[in-house]
Amino acid sequence: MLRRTDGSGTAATQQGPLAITRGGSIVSDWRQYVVYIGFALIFVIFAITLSDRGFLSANNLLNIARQTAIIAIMAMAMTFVLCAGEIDLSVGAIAGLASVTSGLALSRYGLAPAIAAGLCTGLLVGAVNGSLTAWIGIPSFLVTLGMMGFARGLGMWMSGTSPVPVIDDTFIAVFGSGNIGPVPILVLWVVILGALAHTALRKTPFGRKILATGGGETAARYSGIKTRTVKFQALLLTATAASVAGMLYAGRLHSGRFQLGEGDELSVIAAVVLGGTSLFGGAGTVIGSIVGALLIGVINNGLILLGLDFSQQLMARGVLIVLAVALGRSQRA
Amino acid sequence: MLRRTDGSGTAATQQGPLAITRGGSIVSDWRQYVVYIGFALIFVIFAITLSDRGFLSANNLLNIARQTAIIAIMAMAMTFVLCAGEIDLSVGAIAGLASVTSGLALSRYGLAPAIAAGLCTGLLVGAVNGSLTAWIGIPSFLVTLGMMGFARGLGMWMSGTSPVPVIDDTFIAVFGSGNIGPVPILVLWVVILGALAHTALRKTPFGRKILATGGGETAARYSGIKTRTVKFQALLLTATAASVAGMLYAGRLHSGRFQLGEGDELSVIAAVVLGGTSLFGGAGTVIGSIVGALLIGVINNGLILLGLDFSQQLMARGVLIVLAVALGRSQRA
Amino acid sequence: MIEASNAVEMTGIKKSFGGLHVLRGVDFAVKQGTVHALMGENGAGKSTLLKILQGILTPTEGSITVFGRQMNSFSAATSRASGIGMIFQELSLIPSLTVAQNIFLAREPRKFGLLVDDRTAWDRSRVIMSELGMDVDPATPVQKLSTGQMQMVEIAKAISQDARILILDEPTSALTGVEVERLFSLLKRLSADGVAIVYVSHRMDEIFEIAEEVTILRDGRNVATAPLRHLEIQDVVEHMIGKRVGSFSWRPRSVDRTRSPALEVQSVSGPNKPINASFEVHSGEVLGIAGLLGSGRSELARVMFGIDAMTSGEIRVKGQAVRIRSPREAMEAGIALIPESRAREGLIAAHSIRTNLSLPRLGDLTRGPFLDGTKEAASATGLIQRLRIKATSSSVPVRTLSGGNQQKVVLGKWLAMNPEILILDEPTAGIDIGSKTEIVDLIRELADEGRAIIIISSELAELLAVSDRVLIMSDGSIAREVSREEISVAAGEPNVSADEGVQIAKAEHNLQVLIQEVRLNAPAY
Amino acid sequence: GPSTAADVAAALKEIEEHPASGPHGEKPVLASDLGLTTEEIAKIKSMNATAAIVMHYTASDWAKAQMAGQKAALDMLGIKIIAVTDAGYKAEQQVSDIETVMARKPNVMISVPAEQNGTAAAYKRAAASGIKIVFLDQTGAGMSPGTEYVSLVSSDNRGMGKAAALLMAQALNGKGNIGLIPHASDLFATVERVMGFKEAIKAYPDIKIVAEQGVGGPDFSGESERIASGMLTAHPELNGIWAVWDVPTEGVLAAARTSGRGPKDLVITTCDLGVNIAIDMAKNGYVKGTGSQRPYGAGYAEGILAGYALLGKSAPPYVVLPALAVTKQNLIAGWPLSNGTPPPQVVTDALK
Ligand SMILES: Nc1ncnc2c1ncn2[C@@H]1O[C@H](COP(=O)(O)OP(=O)(O)OP(=O)(O)O)[C@@H](O)[C@H]1O
Ligand SMILES: Nc1ncnc2c1ncn2[C@@H]1O[C@H](COP(=O)(O)OP(=O)(O)OP(=O)(O)O)[C@@H](O)[C@H]1O
Ligand SMILES: [Mg+2]
Ligand SMILES: [Mg+2]
Repeated sequence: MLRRTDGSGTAATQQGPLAITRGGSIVSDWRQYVVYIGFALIFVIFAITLSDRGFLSANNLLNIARQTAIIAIMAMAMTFVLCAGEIDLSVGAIAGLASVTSGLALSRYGLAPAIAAGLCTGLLVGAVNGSLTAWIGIPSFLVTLGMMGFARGLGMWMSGTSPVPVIDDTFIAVFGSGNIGPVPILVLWVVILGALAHTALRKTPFGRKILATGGGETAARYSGIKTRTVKFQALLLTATAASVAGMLYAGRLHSGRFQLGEGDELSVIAAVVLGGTSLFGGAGTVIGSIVGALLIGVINNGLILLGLDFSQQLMARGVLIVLAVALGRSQRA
Repeated sequence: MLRRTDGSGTAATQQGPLAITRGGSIVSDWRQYVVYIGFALIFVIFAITLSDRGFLSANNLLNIARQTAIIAIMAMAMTFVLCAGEIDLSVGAIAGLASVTSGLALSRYGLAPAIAAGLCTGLLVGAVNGSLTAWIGIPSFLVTLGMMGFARGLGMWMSGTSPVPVIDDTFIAVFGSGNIGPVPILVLWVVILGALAHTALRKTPFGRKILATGGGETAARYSGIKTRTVKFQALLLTATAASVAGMLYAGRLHSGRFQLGEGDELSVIAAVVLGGTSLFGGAGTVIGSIVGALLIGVINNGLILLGLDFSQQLMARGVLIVLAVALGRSQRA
Repeated sequence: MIEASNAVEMTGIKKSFGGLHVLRGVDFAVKQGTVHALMGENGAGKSTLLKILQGILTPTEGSITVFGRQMNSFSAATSRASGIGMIFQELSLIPSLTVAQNIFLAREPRKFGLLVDDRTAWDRSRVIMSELGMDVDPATPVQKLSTGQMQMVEIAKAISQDARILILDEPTSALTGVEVERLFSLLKRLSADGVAIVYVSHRMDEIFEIAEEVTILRDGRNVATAPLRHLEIQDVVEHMIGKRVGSFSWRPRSVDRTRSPALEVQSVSGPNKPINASFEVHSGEVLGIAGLLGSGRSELARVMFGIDAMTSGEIRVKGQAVRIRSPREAMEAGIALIPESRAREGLIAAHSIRTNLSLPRLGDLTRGPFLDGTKEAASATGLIQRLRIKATSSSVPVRTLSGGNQQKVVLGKWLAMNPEILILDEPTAGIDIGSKTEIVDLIRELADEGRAIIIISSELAELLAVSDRVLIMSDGSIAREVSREEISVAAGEPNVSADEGVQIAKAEHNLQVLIQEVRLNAPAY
Repeated sequence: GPSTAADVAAALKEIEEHPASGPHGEKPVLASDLGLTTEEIAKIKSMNATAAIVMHYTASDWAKAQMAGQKAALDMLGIKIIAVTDAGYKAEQQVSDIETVMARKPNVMISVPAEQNGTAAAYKRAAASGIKIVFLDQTGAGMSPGTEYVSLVSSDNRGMGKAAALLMAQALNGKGNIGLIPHASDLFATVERVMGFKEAIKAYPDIKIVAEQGVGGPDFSGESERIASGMLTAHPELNGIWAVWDVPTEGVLAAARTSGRGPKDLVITTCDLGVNIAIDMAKNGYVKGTGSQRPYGAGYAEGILAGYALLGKSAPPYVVLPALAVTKQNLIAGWPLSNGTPPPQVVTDALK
């Protein structure tokens, strides 16, 4: 059964300017690169315009990295959830809750129990999110929206609305405030977790199952993939990552507080979508999400260095996010 | 923005052993009724437990209706956008901006210019959202996230962060604060706009095109539907509805302010999704969205009447949203 | 005889996707009132050419004239307006809308000029569908239909447009003889009324039955255009793929039925269908399942594969009762299903050929905890060659493949599993004649290796060519079991001189009669 | 300006004793001057009255201390709290909270308006239905004391800003470059603080405000951390930062710690007294002082004023709680004055 190898051309990319479904299906192609180009362009613009304001100073770049790290860690996990065709709106609230539980455990029982408390918070919440979504079949948008309120309320109730001071030096150093040489530990967290997440999505059967579940749930199930289990795992993953983020917040701000992470869900999803992951599942990259988070971080930093008003910052940020994508796209065409 | 090019109901949540074959279909079946059953159950529970606390008083019921009206109006329009497979995160910010523009125009030029200013705000913003999404092809999530910041910043900048007093009696009466007989005008707005929106989605070629675009973009295009135009129109619609919501806020609060509507995007989308519309497009009902908004309103109202702490309110609200869906589902099975 | 004027003239059409030149200068003309077949192997560019005509794709070069008028702009709407209607190979239905809403999509009947009139749409759908012999409530959402029924709706949608040029791109790949007959009588009536019809199919007998002329595409060019009555099947095939291949052949095989069966299905019922189905399949046997549209063949397969719940009955594999509640469990029991709907059940369209191929057996392609990229690529390349999938590389998304090549990916995905029990539901839908005969051979080879195979096919010739035994389903029940001998005996004359093709054709006719009979004798509920 | 420690102490005392007048020039009456007799208390108790607490926001130490004060006073008067709401700083939410609470027909409503204009109509409706309203920090716009509300209780926010400025100047020895992080909103209370700070800092010609960038929320600590980092990057010459309340200050602290500067190189002052800044202060950290409110006392005064209203006793229209300057030195003594509780152990531990 040999194929003749003459005839039809062989060296071809599948995608031309006229590809059938311009708006639709081509998207996953171009999206992959947009964020890198957009990031590079915005970075260069700021590097030029803000050269006299310390934008390029090592300290400022490390600041950007630090400020972005926690969002980036949640974004990595969110990549899995979005790739699986689900969403998790509760990440910010879980981070707040975990900062409270680990903070309380730290002051009462010490370091190891604090870490255990933080992680268990994430695992428990994630298991609830995952079960309700995967087994009961309630849309994850509603489940995690409900959980967002619940976790926030629980954190508020547990801490009695006060911040929980975090004063253990080891905890503070490991979670968020320490450095190894010149490198902030927060950056190491991103690098290590990022490498793990990237490998998991790209190179393991688990990652394949995530992508397949989001890319075509019916086809995935017909291929023997337990799509519910996959969704459960994805939501468990985000919640756990969010609880790590909560401990990082606690370490960085030296206090646990239920409001920490408020509004993060939107920044995290924005980072992931900027990074080229489809909100509809089936395609995405961890590295893209990290760069997406960095892009948002660079924009925030640059606008502050520019000395803009809050209102001008808001406007400029909106414009730049759209512009980064638009520029990134046009560069590729 | 749509990945789904064929008919596969991939993204839909599945449940029960029958789910696979019926893919997305079963989902839209149960979802259509869940919100009504969930609403009825929650209402009855509150009516019983809160009977001595004025829950059922005519005044309180009208309050719920009034409080829900503005969200409901945005939810109607959002139904179209979600049905078309897109999303609009900027509605809250547009409402805030429109409250400022119409408020400023009212104090300087009078009633008609104020209404014109408010509507034009929505139309302009919507046209920008729509063009960037439909013609440039940037995912609506990012476009409207950017717009959310931009509109908020613009409103802040235009008003210099201060509220804009609204003192025209006609404006106040028509937008939000008046009554006709015992019926608040706000409720009339919902009834009239709701009837229009329901008809538009169910009974007009436009609604059909919306559903087709979200239900299968490629197939819609094969059938001769200009799916980009449809998306443009959908985003124009939400922005315009949001600007009406902004004027209603201004009329109800007797002032325009850029923060008005902050966070509404989530409540609005939650109402629509509760109402049975799929986040992935192709199916949804306007009435469901209105009832979804009412459900959220009833929960908020009941929890306050119960006299709970805010932290307890937060927790209970999260639980009740999920419970309403879970109960609604089990009742149908 | 007066030469009919050309309804469509396409000249010098070129089309490339990126660097891939699919059409390299095609001339194609269709006369009014004729049925014109467009032939070519999988990936030859048929669908591409027709989508250009329908305004969905813009050609890189070339000109198109419709009824003598040059087409300058390309859009689905303009093509529709100039009288072109099309049945798409990948279907153009919106799953969440009802049958009637789909049929009249974007041209709904109006009420008061403003509102859509669903009532009228419903009535008119009902008429069109009963004309096609289809008994489905037009208010049913399309996502609830079986693949074959969807194809019928797609046909109804195109026909209801009263097009003067009607394009049918593989309209019948999931339809059985009866529906095809109905469609053909309709097409004949339309062409008699002067409608120009372009017909694409890989079922050769259909082409010879319906078409008057044929154009054959190969390597991006039209290599032949001729009236069909001058041609034999073998000539057409040779033009298409460059060599003569045999059509379906019928070689008797012997099956050892003394050992215990590989699969026993005992009084199995599903949520709706099947009803009380019992049968068994032995190792080395190929069991065919025939039946009319909606008779429950696919649902039987779904129950066996753990997708639909089994409401009663028992399934035994190698004598052991097995619980199958999910595809995973079915796979663990050694069962594989090649599903009917490639778009929905078989493939993840946006993912590459390679990832699609490895999806059911990720566990076999790992080294340690990681996927073994080399092993995966080698396996994909092997399958692409073995099934002759036409693609530039294994990393292109499957949605860029032609319909037939997509179907081959679905096949490859499951063949690589090497399951003990293989269920194939319409496995060759859309696959060209050359590959189809090879796939039939392949299935028989698998049986020879000792696998138990169940095949569901609406193309009876294929079903007969491959099966040792045939079950006939009707309304969810297994109404009859026939062996090949019975069918050929029923054919009347023992096969002495007739060649295999003729034999198959006869048997096909007999089977057709049996299916009809079973349907008529079915008890009324 | 005052430069020696003694001068500063005198100036702070002056601020404490002479709080600024109310938003409409009302004469400030000190909360400590309010009082009810035993008979009056008994009479109120016999009324079995109810109260609703309608807050702009409940989730802060400040709100918690204030609500504790309210509860203490209301309990003492036998007034039952039947509803508590939190508008999340949103005027539209607060309007519906007011409407909802009205269904329970409370006798008194104690409220912090999230915003003045938007909520006024709703408050007026509540007042018209006979509910006695006690405001904190600001009133509904255009409402008149005595008829539409009982009284406005407020901290001397301007004084707090002034105190923070004096403490800043003292720590900087009257010389340096500073950055301000105000609230990017026109909330009366926070605007007053900035005005007070600027007013007092003007007396020091060698102190220059080189940067000012508002924080908008909702993530006040994260955002102010970014702003402070940016200020420290763009203005390496910065010696001090003032932030508008304790939560943004926590972000400033995080930025200071990562900037590589020690507490000697950077002075932080703020307003309000939260646990975390108290700990930093106690440990000789960056925070050199704060111009605190007395939220517990404010809450208690509101409760008492609710009693005034039920009795029909005439209440002063503007009741003020003076600013409280807190530094490491008076931390232990100052904490209960502000929060109504003994200082938490983490703070006392940190002082050791
Ligand atoms: N959007 C696309 N992007 C890239 N290549 C494409 C695209 N659409 C089609 N092709 C390529 O064009 C060639 C012709 O495809 P086409 O669908 O026209 O074949 P066909 O003759 O209809 O085949 P079949 O009989 O299998 O349906 C194929 O090689 C296919 O891979
Ligand atoms: N995905 C589905 N969801 C709901 N009902 C379905 C689905 N697929 C099929 N059915 C129903 O089951 C009946 C039998 O369909 P099935 O696919 O088993 O028939 P079939 O004999 O294979 O016919 P076909 O040739 O149309 O595939 C159909 O009448 C249809 O209404
Ligand atoms: Mg084709
Ligand atoms: Mg079938």
